[in-house]
Amino acid sequence: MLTAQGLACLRGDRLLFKNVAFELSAGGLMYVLGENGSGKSSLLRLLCGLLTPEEGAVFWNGQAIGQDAELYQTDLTYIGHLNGLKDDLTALENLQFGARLAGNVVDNVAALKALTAIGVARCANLPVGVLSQGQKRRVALARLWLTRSKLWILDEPFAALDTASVEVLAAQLSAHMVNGGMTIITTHQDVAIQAQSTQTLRLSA
Amino acid sequence: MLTAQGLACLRGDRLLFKNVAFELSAGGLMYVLGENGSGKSSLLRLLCGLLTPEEGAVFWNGQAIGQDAELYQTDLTYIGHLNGLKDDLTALENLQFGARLAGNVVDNVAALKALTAIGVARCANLPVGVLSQGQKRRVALARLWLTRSKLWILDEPFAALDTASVEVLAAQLSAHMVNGGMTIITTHQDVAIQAQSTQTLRLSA
Amino acid sequence: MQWASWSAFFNMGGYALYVWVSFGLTLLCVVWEVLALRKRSAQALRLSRLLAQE
Amino acid sequence: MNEAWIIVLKRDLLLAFRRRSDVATTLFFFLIVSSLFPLGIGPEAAVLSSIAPGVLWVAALLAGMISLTRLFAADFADGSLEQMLIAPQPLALLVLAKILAHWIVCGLPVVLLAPLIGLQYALPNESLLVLVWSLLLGTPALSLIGAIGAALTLGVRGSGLLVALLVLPLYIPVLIFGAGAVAASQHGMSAQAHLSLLAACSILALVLAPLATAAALRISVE
Amino acid sequence: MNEAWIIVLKRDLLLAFRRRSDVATTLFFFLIVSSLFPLGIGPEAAVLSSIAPGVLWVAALLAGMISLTRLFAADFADGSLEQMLIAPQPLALLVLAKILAHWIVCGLPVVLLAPLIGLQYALPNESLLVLVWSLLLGTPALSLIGAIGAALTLGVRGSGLLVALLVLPLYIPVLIFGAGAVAASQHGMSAQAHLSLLAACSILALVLAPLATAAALRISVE
Amino acid sequence: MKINWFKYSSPQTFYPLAGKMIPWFAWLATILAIAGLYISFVIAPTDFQQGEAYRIIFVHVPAAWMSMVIYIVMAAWAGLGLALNARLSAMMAQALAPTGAIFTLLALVTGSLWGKPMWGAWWVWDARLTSELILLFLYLGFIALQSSIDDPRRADRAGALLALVGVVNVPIIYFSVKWWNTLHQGSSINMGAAPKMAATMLLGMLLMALAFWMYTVAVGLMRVRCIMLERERSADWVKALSLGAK
Ligand code: HEM
Ligand SMILES: Nc1ncnc2c1ncn2[C@@H]1O[C@H](COP(=O)(O)OP(=O)(O)OP(=O)(O)O)[C@@H](O)[C@H]1O
Ligand SMILES: Nc1ncnc2c1ncn2[C@@H]1O[C@H](COP(=O)(O)OP(=O)(O)OP(=O)(O)O)[C@@H](O)[C@H]1O
Ligand SMILES: [Mg+2]
Ligand SMILES: [Mg+2]
Repeated sequence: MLTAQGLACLRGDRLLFKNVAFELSAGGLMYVLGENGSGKSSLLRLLCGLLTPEEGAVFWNGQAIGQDAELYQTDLTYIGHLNGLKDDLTALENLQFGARLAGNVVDNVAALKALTAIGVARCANLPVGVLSQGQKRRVALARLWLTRSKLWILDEPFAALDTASVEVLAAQLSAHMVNGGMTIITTHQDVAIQAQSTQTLRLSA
Repeated sequence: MLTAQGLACLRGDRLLFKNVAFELSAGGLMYVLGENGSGKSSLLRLLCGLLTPEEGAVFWNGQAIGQDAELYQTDLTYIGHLNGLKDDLTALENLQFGARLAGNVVDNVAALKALTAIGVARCANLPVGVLSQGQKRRVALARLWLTRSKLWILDEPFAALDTASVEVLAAQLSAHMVNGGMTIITTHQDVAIQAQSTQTLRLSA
Repeated sequence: MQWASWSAFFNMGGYALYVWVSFGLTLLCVVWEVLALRKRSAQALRLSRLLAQE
Repeated sequence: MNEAWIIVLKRDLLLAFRRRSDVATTLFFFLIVSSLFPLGIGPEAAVLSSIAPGVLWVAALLAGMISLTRLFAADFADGSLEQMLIAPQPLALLVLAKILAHWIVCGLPVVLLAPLIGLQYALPNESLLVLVWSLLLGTPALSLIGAIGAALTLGVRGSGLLVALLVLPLYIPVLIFGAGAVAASQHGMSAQAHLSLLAACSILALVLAPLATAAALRISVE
Repeated sequence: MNEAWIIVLKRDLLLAFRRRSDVATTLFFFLIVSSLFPLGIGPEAAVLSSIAPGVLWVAALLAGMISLTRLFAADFADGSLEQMLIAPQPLALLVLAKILAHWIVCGLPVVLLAPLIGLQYALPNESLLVLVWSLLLGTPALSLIGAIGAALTLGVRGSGLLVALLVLPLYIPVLIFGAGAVAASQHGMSAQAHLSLLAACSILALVLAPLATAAALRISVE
Repeated sequence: MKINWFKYSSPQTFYPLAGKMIPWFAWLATILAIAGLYISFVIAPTDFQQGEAYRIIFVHVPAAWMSMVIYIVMAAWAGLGLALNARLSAMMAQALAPTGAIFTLLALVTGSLWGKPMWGAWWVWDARLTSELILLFLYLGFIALQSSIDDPRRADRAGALLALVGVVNVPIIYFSVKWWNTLHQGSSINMGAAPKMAATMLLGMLLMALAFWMYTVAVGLMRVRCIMLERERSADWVKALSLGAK
């Protein structure tokens, strides 16, 4: 269970938000909505431990996330605005290294299956640098088919995807929640995702 | 008037498309649609003269675009996947440099007005590096309020924008077409844009 | 004829090491280049055969 | 003044000013390289001053090159380069502006700092003057030639070292004439001939390099 | 073996070997830089061999440093760095793996090639041996210290200037001991003391640098 | 629409043609080399100054000559490719570079092997030696640049541009290096001091140089065939060819 208490975030001399609090339990989905620049990405990075909150704290199963960072990070998959892919490695290699770094054991077959699931199997052996914007994004998202972590934090996963891929991804997210996973997501698009419980956090600039 | 004849594009050893031909006249809007990786961005770069077509040619007012490149480029505004912004310069500086490079005379007031129009006036004096994804995109798009060129070529301008900004941008595009401008656009989202004539080019992977 | 005997020939007036290494190295480069190219060509053909059979 | 090349020049200078650390790194590098030899070789003035022209010139050359590897890389990555390519202005002119900015930021400080280091090497006064002149005439050629290499290796992995591999051999004439000028003045000869040759190199580079660089950029962005 | 640091090491090595020319490029760069000095200074063997320690060490430093300044820049720009930061493994270990990969690709080849270039500079045999030892002991320190600088100068913060000025001087002791070791052996003295100091530098750097680098990375990414 | 015949059909038609030419050049090279070696080891007399070591000249000089000739030819092909957008020319340039680099390396190594007994040093910073070393760097730069660009079209054009820039610079480099060496105290031994070459020696060197030249043509054609196969991997004619080759 992920709990946030009285979070405040200061960027430069701007207070992006304060007193943000929520609780997300197994099977729960949380949308973080708001205009551009309202602090959605900052909140997500804060929940990952990439940023330190100005005030407040984040707890994972009752324990502050900074306390046993490795434990929390095993349970966490974060995909931000940036894809985290190396232009010179192939899609397959990128996916494998990415997943292994996050602690998942992944062989060639599993990785290829993930790429197939999101429809970029044809690009498996191309260096990522030559792929199109949307294909790159899909290679990054393929990690969601390999990870076994409970909490997924996704920053605008649908941006740059074509409509077919949006549906595939939405289905995978729904499946994750059915299996008791949790997802925190930001998006500017309307996409239907099933979850055991859904909540919305709206940030205003 | 922009005319394309028998365009073919080869990337690596893949033929992305061939025999692409169209005509776009004043007040016309053209959507380029297709899945991720079908070659939309490549087509747009080809129309800008950034890529050389494997076969075929592009004509601006009856003249091949390579023939008098400067003439064509005066009439052209292209905004691609990349924003073309410098992280270390402020939004205002970036906008001014960008517009002036494209041959528009721009003072502080005009630039600030453009930033206001697309709703990032508050960030005018922040270095672009600290802005959010959507804000960066908006700073790049603000050039559309400053340019006087006839032909706009935009690669997924709506990606990462919040709904309010999408509407503002759509309105600006509509106004451009009303004034006899032309726009070529790729997008994965459904956005209503008015134009004197609308056509769709669909690329299949 | 310059050489009194084969051993005189191989001895190269005491400069055997330098002379023979020079010529030997040249020969080695030539042979290596030709063999490497043969291998490269065969490999390219094998690969496109795989592609063709796909 | 709204000519595109002035815009580019201004922008690059402003950027350099914002990122002062890059400039400092170049200068610092020049200082380290040229101070190392006195430390390693010992304080004999005769030996030091005999190697001074070569060491100072090589140090200047390397310092310029280190920063050069990134001349177009950032523009390429963030998309500004595309915009320059489709600007309604001759690309070669814009390229020249970028090179000029690079020289002002990385070349000029080295030229100004060099006499100070020359003193450390016990160079006589007239040689110091020749040193400054030679650097002033020669470093533009270095920036110009280097730009070709930077443009060719754009977007290529390991491009830093590759630029060096491509560009350093082409630098050799400039190095020889430059160091030669200083050495000649040390031996009481006239440095005139060397300096003229340096200037000739720079002028030739000025004519050819922007065109070659522009062509290379078009190739790299494809 | 699925430890995260091995993954990082493997990935970086793969990235380097993807273009086999990368390693070769380091070598040629080293070769070219060390050929520049004779061109600037002149062909007399006696002078050349007296500057050889300095030249070879500076060339090694450069070969490492050019690529080092960008050690984390690419990871930062493409988001891999974020992923390393939230990997369930100590960051310092991952950082160490990255540094190790860098050293294997850029440091080791230089160590192995150095004696050949020493020959061109007419270094005596025992000095060649000392040269190899000094590079072997010293270059890891260069990579480690450089990593701190590379991490600190990431991102947009303007603090880079100060940092560059703080980190670069740390190179100086390594260079002095390294070049000193070779020079000592040239003059028939024992290089033992210098080599021990070099090793000490490397060990100190090994202990402190990964931690400092990890901390710097966390700050840069915030 | 105009179809560039040269651009599209050339590799396909050139591949078998090159295949037919290779044996001819290979045989020519072998015969010339045998004749050249016969002259260099059997007919040519011992040099009274340098003893037998001078026989290195029969590989050293031809290799040095070829290293320079190949660079010029390579640049010419590259320039042609850039000007006409002809892929075959660019491939020829790419095919020649490694052979040129090998000859340069051979000239350097055999020169060193000659220098050790003659001068007592493996290396001196003489003008000619130095400019040959720089030539090696130029070759390596060309090869490294081409091999680090994935897209063949871009690699061709980037390489061509570099080769052309190099051609402008080679004479400048050559003369500057020469001047550099004469200005500083010259090296104590002058290579030109070799005795007036007898006609037989000249003949031997010429024969060997011709043999190297024919060899270069043969190897260049072999390599260009490999490059065609690799680049046109998915083209129909290559597929048909590879199936036919069993
Ligand atoms: C690493 C060492 C050496 C290198 C790189 C080298 C390079 C060259 C080159 C590039 C040429 C052709 C120059 C031209 O035709 O203009 C050449 C020719 C020649 N070299 Fe060397 N050389 C080396 C060592 C030596 C040594 C040690 C000797 C003899 C003591 C020697 C004797 C000659 C002679 C006799 C020629 C023919 C001269 C002529 O055709 O005018 N070289 N060498
Ligand atoms: N060297 C190469 N080898 C093979 N394929 C390549 C190469 N370079 C580019 N491609 C392919 O070209 C296509 C580029 O497509 P482009 O970027 O134009 O797509 P797009 O339609 O804009 O897609 P998106 O919607 O994702 O932006 C990709 O499918 C990519 O895989
Ligand atoms: N140093 C700073 N000074 C002032 N404001 C800053 C600074 N750093 C960041 N900001 C502001 O913080 C906000 C960052 O927002 P964030 O990236 O979290 O937005 P977001 O909600 O994800 O937006 P988007 O939908 O565009 O991705 C921006 O408004 C930015 O202007
Ligand atoms: Mg965001
Ligand atoms: Mg696209």
